[in-house]
Amino acid sequence: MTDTVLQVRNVSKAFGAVQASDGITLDLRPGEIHALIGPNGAGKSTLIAQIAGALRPDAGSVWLSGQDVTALGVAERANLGLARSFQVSAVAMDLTVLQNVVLAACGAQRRVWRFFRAALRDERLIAPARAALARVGLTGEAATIVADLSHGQRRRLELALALVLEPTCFVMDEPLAGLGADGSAEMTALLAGLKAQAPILLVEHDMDAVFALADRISVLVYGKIIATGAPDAIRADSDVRRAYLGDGE
Amino acid sequence: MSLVLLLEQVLNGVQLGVMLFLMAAGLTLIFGVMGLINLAHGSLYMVGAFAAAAVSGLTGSFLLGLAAALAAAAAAGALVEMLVIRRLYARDHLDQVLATFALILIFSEGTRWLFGSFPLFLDVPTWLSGPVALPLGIDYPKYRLAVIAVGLAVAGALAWLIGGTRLGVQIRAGEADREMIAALGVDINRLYTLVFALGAALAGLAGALVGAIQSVQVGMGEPVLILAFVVIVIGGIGSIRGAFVGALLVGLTDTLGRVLLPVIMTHIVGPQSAATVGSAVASMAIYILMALVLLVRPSGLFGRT
Amino acid sequence: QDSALKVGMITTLSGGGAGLGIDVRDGFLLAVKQAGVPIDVVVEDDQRKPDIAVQLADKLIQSDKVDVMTGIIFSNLAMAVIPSAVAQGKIYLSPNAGPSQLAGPGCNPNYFNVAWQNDNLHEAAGAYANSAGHSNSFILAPNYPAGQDALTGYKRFYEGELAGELYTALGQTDYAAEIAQIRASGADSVFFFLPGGMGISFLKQYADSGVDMPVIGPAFSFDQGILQAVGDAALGVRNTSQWSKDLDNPTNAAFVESFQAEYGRLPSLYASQGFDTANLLISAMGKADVADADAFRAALKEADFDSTRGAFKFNTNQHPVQDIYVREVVKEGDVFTNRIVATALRERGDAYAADCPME
Amino acid sequence: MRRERIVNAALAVLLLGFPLWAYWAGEPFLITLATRAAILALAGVGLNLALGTGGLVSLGHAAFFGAGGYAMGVLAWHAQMYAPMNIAGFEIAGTKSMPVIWLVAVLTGALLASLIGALSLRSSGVYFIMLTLAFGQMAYYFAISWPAYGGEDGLSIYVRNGFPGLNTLDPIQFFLLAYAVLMAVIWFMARLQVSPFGLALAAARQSPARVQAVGIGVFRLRLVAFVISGAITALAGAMFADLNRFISPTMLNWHTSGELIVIVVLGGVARLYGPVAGAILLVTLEHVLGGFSDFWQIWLGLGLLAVVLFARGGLVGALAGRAVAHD
Amino acid sequence: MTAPLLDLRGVTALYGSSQALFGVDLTVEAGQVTALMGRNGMGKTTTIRTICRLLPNRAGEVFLDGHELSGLPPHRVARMGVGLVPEGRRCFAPLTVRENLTAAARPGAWGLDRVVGLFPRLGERMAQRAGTLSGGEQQMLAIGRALMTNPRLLILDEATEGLAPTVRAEIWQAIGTLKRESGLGILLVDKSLRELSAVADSAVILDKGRSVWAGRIEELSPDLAASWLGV
Ligand SMILES: Nc1ncnc2c1ncn2[C@@H]1O[C@H](COP(=O)(O)OP(=O)(O)OP(=O)(O)O)[C@@H](O)[C@H]1O
Ligand SMILES: Nc1ncnc2c1ncn2[C@@H]1O[C@H](COP(=O)(O)OP(=O)(O)OP(=O)(O)O)[C@@H](O)[C@H]1O
Ligand SMILES: [Mg+2]
Ligand SMILES: [Mg+2]
Repeated sequence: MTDTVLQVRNVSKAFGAVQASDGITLDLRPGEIHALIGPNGAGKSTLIAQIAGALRPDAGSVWLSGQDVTALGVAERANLGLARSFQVSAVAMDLTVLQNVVLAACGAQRRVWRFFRAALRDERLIAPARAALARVGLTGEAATIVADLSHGQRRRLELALALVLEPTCFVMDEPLAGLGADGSAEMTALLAGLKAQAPILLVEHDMDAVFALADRISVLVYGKIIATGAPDAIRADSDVRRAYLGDGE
Repeated sequence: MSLVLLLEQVLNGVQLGVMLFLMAAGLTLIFGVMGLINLAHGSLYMVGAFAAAAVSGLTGSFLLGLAAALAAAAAAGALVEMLVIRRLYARDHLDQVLATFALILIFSEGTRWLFGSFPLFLDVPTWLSGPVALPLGIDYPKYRLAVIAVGLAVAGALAWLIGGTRLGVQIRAGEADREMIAALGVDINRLYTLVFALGAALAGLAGALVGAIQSVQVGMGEPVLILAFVVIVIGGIGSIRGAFVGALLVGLTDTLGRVLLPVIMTHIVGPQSAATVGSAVASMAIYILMALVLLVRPSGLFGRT
Repeated sequence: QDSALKVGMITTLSGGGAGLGIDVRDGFLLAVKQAGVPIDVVVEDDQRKPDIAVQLADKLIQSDKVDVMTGIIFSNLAMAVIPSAVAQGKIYLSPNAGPSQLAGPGCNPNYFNVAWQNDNLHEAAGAYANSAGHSNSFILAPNYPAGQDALTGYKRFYEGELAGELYTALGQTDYAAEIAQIRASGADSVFFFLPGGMGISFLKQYADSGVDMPVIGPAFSFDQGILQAVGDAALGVRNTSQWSKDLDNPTNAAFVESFQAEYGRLPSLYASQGFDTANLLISAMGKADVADADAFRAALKEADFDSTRGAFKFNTNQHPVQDIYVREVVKEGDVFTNRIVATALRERGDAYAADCPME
Repeated sequence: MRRERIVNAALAVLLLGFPLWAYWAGEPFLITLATRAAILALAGVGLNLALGTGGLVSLGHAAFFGAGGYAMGVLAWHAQMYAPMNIAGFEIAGTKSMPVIWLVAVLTGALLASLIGALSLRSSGVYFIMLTLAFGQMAYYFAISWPAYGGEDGLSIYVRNGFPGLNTLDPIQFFLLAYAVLMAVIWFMARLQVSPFGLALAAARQSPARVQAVGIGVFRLRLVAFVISGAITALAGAMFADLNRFISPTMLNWHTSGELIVIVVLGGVARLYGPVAGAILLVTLEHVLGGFSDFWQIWLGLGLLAVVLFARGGLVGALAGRAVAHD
Repeated sequence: MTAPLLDLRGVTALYGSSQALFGVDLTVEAGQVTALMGRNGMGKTTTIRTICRLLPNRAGEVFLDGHELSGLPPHRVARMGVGLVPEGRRCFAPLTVRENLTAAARPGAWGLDRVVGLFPRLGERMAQRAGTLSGGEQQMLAIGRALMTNPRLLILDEATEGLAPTVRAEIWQAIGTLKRESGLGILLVDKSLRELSAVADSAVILDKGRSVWAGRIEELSPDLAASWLGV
């Protein structure tokens, strides 16, 4: 277990009577895409929120690159290399695409507490921002106000924001949600290339994408991991078929 | 201080609380349903009091005055909703704050223009005036007991309306998603006008009831507005139950603070300045209460997060 | 109209308290009209906000170049405007506010108070309490300087015991807790100073509570403008005032009649003060030119005019020396008004004059 | 944006030109009015950082405005009375020097804002509005019943405080001083808005979760903005007190907070020169309408309503068109 | 030939000043399912919003049973028999399941019992707040809520987004049942062509705010699908 990037140890979280996370243990290793699937309401988003630091677990701990980060907040974990994407796009709607990415660069380079120098004149911020936009194919939209983007473009921006952080791991909540067939295909290709840079913990309901991308899959049901393994093993697992995949697959 | 006096003061606190609830109920209803900060609530309260004073002055009947207060405030509310508020639902709180701040100016000076600058007369009707003897030798004004009764009735009626009727279900559905309830066939504009008029009528009722034992004058709504805000923020904005509990808490804190703090201060700063220091702290007591509640529960006692 | 004397009046004409300013203005303008002398009055509304009042004072002095200023109702506004106005050489005639700071060491040759020093009516109430045989008063006022002064003023002449002394919040509207304390205190009388709406609320609630010990207060809560709103609750209450509608002198009779004819309402205490202020000014105009400041001040100080309140003269600190009466609230037909029942203090100056360096 | 720059320049020139004309025409009172507008604009610029850029609708900025005012009042009063203050056993003399007073005002405002901000910023939306209102009212009631400095009556400072090299009693000199301070602060704000800090603050208004996720602590960000905002408003308060040579608890009343919001929204929320336009408009309206009728506030109210309903983006917005993010 | 249940002719629409629809033609027959297809941002949701009058159309006409809908407020359109299952479910979160269902109920064949018969899971959760339901349950609730208004035309916008495969299968099954048993006209937006093909009778494809293809679903060739839908 020495070379894990992200580790979740025995994490539990209850909302009233609902046990959303029930002693979850899970890890993410360098170079892999680890998919987390499970029925609606299984507790996937809740787990992501606990990994990112937006929710505090009732019990258990979260480790990032060998450091216990359970007590840290969202921003501090981001500074330690955790990049997260949201199930619903969370971007500054009235700013331009470039400003959004530059902002992420500010965060990544700890250049927030500067009050005088114009952010968009600072080459150290602009260069990585443009590079990230180029990778997701948004170079042409750099000056567009985010509110004017289409849904798919916003999902790409979401990804660019994570890229610019140069994280040690990605945690993504349904990055394909709401993308059309073509968009899904593009995004799948992007994600496949991304794992070389940093491993990805991926929550997704699109099984085509999951089986195409994942190196390992964990299945979460009612707050518990019921199976972890290679895609083929998961596809064959009868418990998983009953709880999630159904017989149509 | 004797125990009986203390008990009487607790009763006074409860009574003030119920009065505050009357003032706050309409405000929290409007906020809860429409997500609207209505700073002009105090103005509707004033409209109610003036209408009651004018009509009961003309007819000599307190009950007709109350009816006039309800009608005038509801009409003013409906008018304001249709002309102004309707355009503000989609705006942020800032625009709402400013527009309703402007409405305060218009209502206040408009009322002064109509009724002049001097306070109006509105008094407790004879059949409710004077004290009744309660157990333990407490003499308590009949009228205040009547206000408690009306307050409790309003609380019950609102709880029933919101929780137990189909109209209430639609109101709450509109609160959650205005566009969706319209797309399901509910005339949301009419519903909102109705709710706003109802909230305004409650403000008017409070203005008339409370006006009878206070002064009916321009600007009477403003201290009330702030108090009502404190009440609903403590209770959790939009919650009728929260408004009720918040009102009682504020009423008790204020009354007991006024009574006890000067006594307590005698031991701290000595008798000379105890009265002034105690009263100074007492005037801040409810704000301190509110700050404390919000520090522990950032969205009030019964608020949704 | 070049030779007209220019008066700048800053008073409260909108918002809460506007009624007082309107009465002062109307009383003042009535006197000017009756005298038919060349006086230009520039009236400005301070909205009861000190910063607006200061701004208006600057305007009157710098733009309108007025000779004399007057009009302010509230002490806190007076303190904002008067010290700097008189320092700039303007003559200020106060038709209402008389803060103690301006009566003692802070007195000024350019400052004349035509109404009263703030403590006067409270002192009279204390004196009256003695003569009425009260020996255990419960006293209350809002917790701000004027309120604290009021209780101090009452205690200056009052000789009995205090059953309780209470400060309420400024702007408070519910007095149930205070009334319960009064009832429990075993007092034989209540003195209160609660100006404006606070007094109306207190009196109505007091009357409704069934507590029936006698109440005394300064005229402010029982004056013409406010009485109709208090109604029966005020009937029989004794209050102290330097003026009353039924004061028996020809000036007052003429004033009451002409005011009613002009404006269609009974004059108030404030209207009488505005009227007297204007007449004081007019009397000085007949004796000296305003350009000659010393002579004009001397003419003012003579106070050679017929006051609605009878005998009137200035003390060394240029505050009134006058009689202060006790009035009782009565009903005349449908209208609540006051009737004089006694004189509380005769030729009363004020407690601060000794500290005033002027002679 | 080009258009907005032109509008801004026009406003700056108007605010400077009008009193210069008044000086030439011998109308000192109009200079005083312009000074009032400049100082209120300064307070608005402070509020605008929290309210516009940061999206923190504070109904309690009167507390900072008043704190600045009282910093001036207390220091000058002690100097005027030749009575040193006694703070925890230390004797501190008062002062009549504006730079020192300003420094104290800014520090007082910043301190108070960090206290109120630290407590209020834990909540959001209407709760934030109401918490700031509550803290503001606490300050107000405290000032009313605190007898040492005049309570409700306030304090008069008979002679305006001094500034090295200037005769501050001369209206035009005092105006120029206020104008210079305003322009300096606006310059600072212009830099701030496009700096990483300004960008992050604007983004935190629109999507706090995203700002957290890129490693920027939103609470700290907002707190710093709130403190800067409070400090600037306090500076304006000190100058306002000097303009009137008078302080009173009215400065702390929630109506003052409301008026500051009116200034910002009238002029244009989050626009650099919005508060300048708003202050000019408000002071003009007050002055012009006041002579119009006793009920002029009705017209003021109707005017405000018209701006909110029909001129979104305020005066600057109406003149300069849609706000496009900076640069 | 009788008029179709829903008929759009040359509909255009704007968001503020930016045009989103440039001319959409579309029909839905009673008792049939029409699939509305197109890539992201091509105007599917916008089309649906204009049908429901949540967005006014700039030009063109929308007929329901031969009645023009332009100019009506949304609640009138709903009362004429249009039931909407919106993108993102939009259940009334603070209300219970029962309250969600009764909020807009109108008399007709569909009542609580029949909805529960269709989605037994909702019956088990009648008193639970909608906000705490799982995504799939919320989707069922949104469909049930639309049915409670007893519509003649049911519109489902991305009714299976973010749902687990098992739940998805259940919903497809329910739509099939509805079509067969109730004679409703159904307009359907979904991204899975495979699953759509199994249930829809006809299809309309949108591209950049225009309807570029319409016909029987069987006639939609793989080539066409590839060029318009990118699959
Ligand atoms: N704040 C909350 N309060 C109460 N219950 C909650 C809260 N947040 C989540 N839950 C409950 O916890 C459970 C897990 O929710 P979560 O959002 O993690 O599911 P999920 O696996 O992400 O589902 P989906 O695939 O539908 O997004 C659900 O039953 C949900 O209702
Ligand atoms: N509220 C809005 N304001 C401005 N433009 C909008 C708005 N909503 C959608 N648009 C734009 O209108 C176009 C059509 O959007 P619409 O939501 O109808 O697409 P869709 O086909 O439903 O796509 P998706 O598959 O992503 O749901 C898009 O270009 C989108 O950017
Ligand atoms: Mg989820
Ligand atoms: Mg869509």
